Amino acid sequence: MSVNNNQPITAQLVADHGLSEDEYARIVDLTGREPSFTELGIWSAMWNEHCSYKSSKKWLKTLPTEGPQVVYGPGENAGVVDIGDGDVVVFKMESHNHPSYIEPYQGAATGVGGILRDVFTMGARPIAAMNALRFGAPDHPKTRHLVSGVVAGVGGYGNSFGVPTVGGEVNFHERYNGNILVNAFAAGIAKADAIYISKAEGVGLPIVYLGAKTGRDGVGGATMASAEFDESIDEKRPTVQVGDPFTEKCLLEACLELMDTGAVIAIQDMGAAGLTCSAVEMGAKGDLGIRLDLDKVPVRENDMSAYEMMLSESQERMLMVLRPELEAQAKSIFEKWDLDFAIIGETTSDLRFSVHHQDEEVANLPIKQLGDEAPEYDRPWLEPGQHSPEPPHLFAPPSDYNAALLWLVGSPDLASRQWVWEQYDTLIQGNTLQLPGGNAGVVRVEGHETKALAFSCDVTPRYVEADPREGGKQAVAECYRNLIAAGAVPLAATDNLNFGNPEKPEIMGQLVAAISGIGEACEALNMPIVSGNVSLYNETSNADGSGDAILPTPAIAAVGLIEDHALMARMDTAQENDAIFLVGTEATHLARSLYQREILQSESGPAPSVDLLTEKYRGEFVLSAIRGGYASACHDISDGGLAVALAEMCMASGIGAECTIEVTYPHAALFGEDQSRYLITVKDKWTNMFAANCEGSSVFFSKIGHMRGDRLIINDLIDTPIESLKQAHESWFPDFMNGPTSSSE
Amino acid sequence: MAAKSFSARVTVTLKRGVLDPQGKATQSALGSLGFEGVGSVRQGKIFDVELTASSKKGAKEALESMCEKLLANTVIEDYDVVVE
Amino acid sequence: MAAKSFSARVTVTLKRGVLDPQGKATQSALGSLGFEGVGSVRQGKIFDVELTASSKKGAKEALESMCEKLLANTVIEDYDVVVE
Amino acid sequence: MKACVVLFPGSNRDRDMIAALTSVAGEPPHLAWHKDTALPDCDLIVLPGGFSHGDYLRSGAIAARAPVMNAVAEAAQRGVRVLGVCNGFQILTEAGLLPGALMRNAGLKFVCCEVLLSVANADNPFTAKYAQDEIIHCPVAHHDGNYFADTKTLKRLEDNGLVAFRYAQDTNPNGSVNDIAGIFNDEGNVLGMMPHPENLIEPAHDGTDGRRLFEAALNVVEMAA
Ligand SMILES: Nc1ncnc2c1ncn2[C@@H]1O[C@H](COP(=O)(O)OP(=O)(O)O)[C@@H](O)[C@H]1O
Ligand SMILES: [Mg+2]
Repeated sequence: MSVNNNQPITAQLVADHGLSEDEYARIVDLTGREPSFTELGIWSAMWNEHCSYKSSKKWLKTLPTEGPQVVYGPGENAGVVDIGDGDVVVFKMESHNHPSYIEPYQGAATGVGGILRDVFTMGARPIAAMNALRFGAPDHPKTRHLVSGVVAGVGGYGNSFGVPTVGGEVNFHERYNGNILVNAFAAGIAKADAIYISKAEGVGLPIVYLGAKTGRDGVGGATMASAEFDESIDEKRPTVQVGDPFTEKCLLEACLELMDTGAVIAIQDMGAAGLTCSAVEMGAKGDLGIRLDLDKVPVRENDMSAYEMMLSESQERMLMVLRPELEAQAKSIFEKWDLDFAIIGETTSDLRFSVHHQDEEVANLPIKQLGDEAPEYDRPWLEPGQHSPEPPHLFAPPSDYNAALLWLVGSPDLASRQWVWEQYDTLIQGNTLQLPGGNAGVVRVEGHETKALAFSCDVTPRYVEADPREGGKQAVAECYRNLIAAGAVPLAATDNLNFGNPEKPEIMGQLVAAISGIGEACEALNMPIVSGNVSLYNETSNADGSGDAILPTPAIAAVGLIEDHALMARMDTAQENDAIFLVGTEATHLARSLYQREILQSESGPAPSVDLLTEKYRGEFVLSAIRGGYASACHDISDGGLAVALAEMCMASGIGAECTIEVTYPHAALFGEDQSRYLITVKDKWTNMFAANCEGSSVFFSKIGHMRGDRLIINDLIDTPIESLKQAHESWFPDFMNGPTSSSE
Repeated sequence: MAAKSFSARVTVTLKRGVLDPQGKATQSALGSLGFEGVGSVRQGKIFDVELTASSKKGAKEALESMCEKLLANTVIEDYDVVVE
Repeated sequence: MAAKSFSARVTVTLKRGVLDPQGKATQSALGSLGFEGVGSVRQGKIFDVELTASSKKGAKEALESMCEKLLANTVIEDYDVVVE
Repeated sequence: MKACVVLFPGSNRDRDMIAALTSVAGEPPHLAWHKDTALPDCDLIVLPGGFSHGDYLRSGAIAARAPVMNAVAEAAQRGVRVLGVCNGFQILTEAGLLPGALMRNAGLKFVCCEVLLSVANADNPFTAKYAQDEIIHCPVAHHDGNYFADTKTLKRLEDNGLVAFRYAQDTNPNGSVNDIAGIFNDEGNVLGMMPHPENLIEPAHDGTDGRRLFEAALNVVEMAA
């Protein structure tokens, strides 16, 4: 054995496990004695920020999580939402930030693997994936290496597993220089009556280990995910895990086959803190004890200690409670797929978590306390400060509007992401109706004539930085808008809250305010949060001990339902001579816009605010217009404002536009990022009827022009060939990635 | 100093303990093909590099630096350089 | 005959004349990293195999047969077996 | 005519293929498992796309040595039509049922995009429903689609009309020699191709150009709706 279980527990050892003195005192109290070394590992894994949500739990509880459509909200491996006809959609988003910074390919790959497992553990076949990525400044020496590795890793895993990647986000900002974010989303479809959860039921039933063998991968990984980065990063390297998408694909097929036999009572994937977390969770949720015999665990390395086996984060593994009479049948399925199947323990009635290894009981702990009594902190927090309004006249207009627009559409945050998503299989399964690059990814519901699901993920970190509450609202609202613009009814959302060190009151304040904004928006827009993930301590520590936090980044992903995909909307289908309508009013808000950042080189002022009633009202109007068949194309207005949205629509449709808009402050009207606005193109013959509809429902609108020609023309301000816009839009990413290889480390 | 030509082989292998799905798949395929007695297979990479350098030592140093910067992923891989 | 354990390294390289996109890309990446004098890079694979066999010769023969049957694609690759 | 789809662990466009064949033939295909030693009676054997055995050794290498491949080879010998798409093409070359090899894409990256294909030989049971030199569009999605063959083999392919499809109008996504996207064996009853006609079957796929390949291969007379 590499580490003796009788090793004395020193203060240093406790600290190395990321436990505070108070926490340790509580552990001794709950254990009833000093913990053994293995027990210390188990406590630390369960009480880790990553598993216990000890800093965020209090606030997460305030999020709206219920609704008639919600079958299972937070607390399960993934959220489950009813889509009618006996079908449910199962989805979640999760971060793999730190591992991806250390080893971009494998970090991103195993992130995708983990989220796919969360979805199929519940009995759903994954049908769509997205990835939200934030990197440092493009000119930072590490950025290109990280982009290249992360994108290859996301693709490497998802493509081989066989799930279409239908959307995502990529942002660049210097505040991610030392801490990139890799948030992966997956969704699957299942029958409502065939959902599996982790709550064990029944005493004396076999606990079965499924999937790949256990190695020393990522021992201490969950601890790492919650620690700030510092110079000792090199020593943490061996904790990187390698993904095996092939094994995961076999595991998917084997699990779905297994579930069909009725052999599964409860099932849980082994994610962070592997065997420990999954076993404790199954027992604690079911009010049962668990006894494990580690000598039965399939291992791929010699001399593994109990500690290592309990904390290993080897990928592609599951734990389940089996109906014993179906053991032979269950086993034969796993043999068919060449996967391990081993009975490694049983459920008990004594509410103890008892772990045996080489004739020794290496742990015996109260399972409920392990699972449920993790400390919960009400960390001090500071209400974020408010910026005073910055009216448009405070912002310099561009010297050349055409140049400004060209610059914007070719800037790092707005340039086409085709370089990224061409590395992802977007078509596999044959159900993809809208690829990345549109408003939302759209996938047909297999076996259903007309139904489809739309997916989007969004957050604008620069807004959240300026105003965490408005920024949180805006993330939900933009997601809502993207789904609406595809013709989908938003159903529910998942969140991935990426923040800095919560022990700092100002960071905790960002988290608290963002959650409150998210909650408010989800409530108003009827998009309950059904699953999520929190990633804290995203900071790089400096020599003097201070830390630089990332931009606060609460990513939101949501799913919408399209009842009839013949009536969905796209942004690339506008036709020559279609009239263009703006739903919403003239823009005036330039603070925190991309115009401010890219053209004026500054980031200041308040974020644009979202009026949730207006958001909902306009959203419902746009949806009804799409469903009424009026919209030949539709696009929401977001980063870069009206001019960029028009340019995107023209580029996608391959047609120019001639527009006349009302302008009080031209640069604000063109580039302002006021919220809750859409562009809709309408066949010329229906414009009067459409305008009458707008008036009838008293939504603010204006007819701003027509799709025609091969140039984008707006008043006397913009007159640019679509070809030039396309050139700028499409060349930035490949040029950036093909540029001179910088020394990566 | 005049530059000379050298042939070198760089061998990159996975660090001990790192999962090797390639090796695993290959091992089990060998088993299915009826090869017996194969205890383990670990897969690695080689780079055969032709380069000019002022000396053998210089060539080796350059190659080591290439490994650190590009050829090996030192988070999960070890490397070895042999200059002929 | 008692079976003994052997460690072997199988090296698989692309045949001369077969284009090596990975090697070429690596070479150009080395160039952009500022490494000078790299004339060519060819990429190959190794398999470190632990196996039991009755003799060193038997081990080598078994490995050669593994190469023919699986480890190398002899349409485009050559192989070499070294038993320790 | 009846089709049979051969499944390997790691196949992942099998469901797409089954759906396509079902849609064209009006009935689902037979299924065979990589460990099977015999195939059900059928007129078209299809090896679908994916990452069989993770493609860990070389794409298609391990699958090509699966027990079922003896049965596939034997059927091909008898003149049964065999279609390998993407990973299926890689498996057929690794198994020696088609010449050459599929190497890493010249760009070294996985690529999923739409390409244009020209039908290089329409005088074949698989391509009979296309016009000679017709240009169709078709998606690709692969990491190892860079077709390579030695000069002699290449000459034989070209001289005997064994190139089935070529990437057209500068859409070669992987660096394949002579823009080769798909090839026949000498007898013309085995076709391997990198692009995915099974993802181009119904209007929702944004085109139905892939349908005709299956209609021809299955001797479906009527163009199904
Ligand atoms: N990492 C990625 N993977 C897949 N698709 C992406 C990725 N990043 C961006 N996209 C796609 O590119 C398009 C533009 O992204 P973004 O500007 O964030 O969209 P929006 O402003 O509509 O939210 C979207 O369709 C999005 O799904
Ligand atoms: Mg967005």
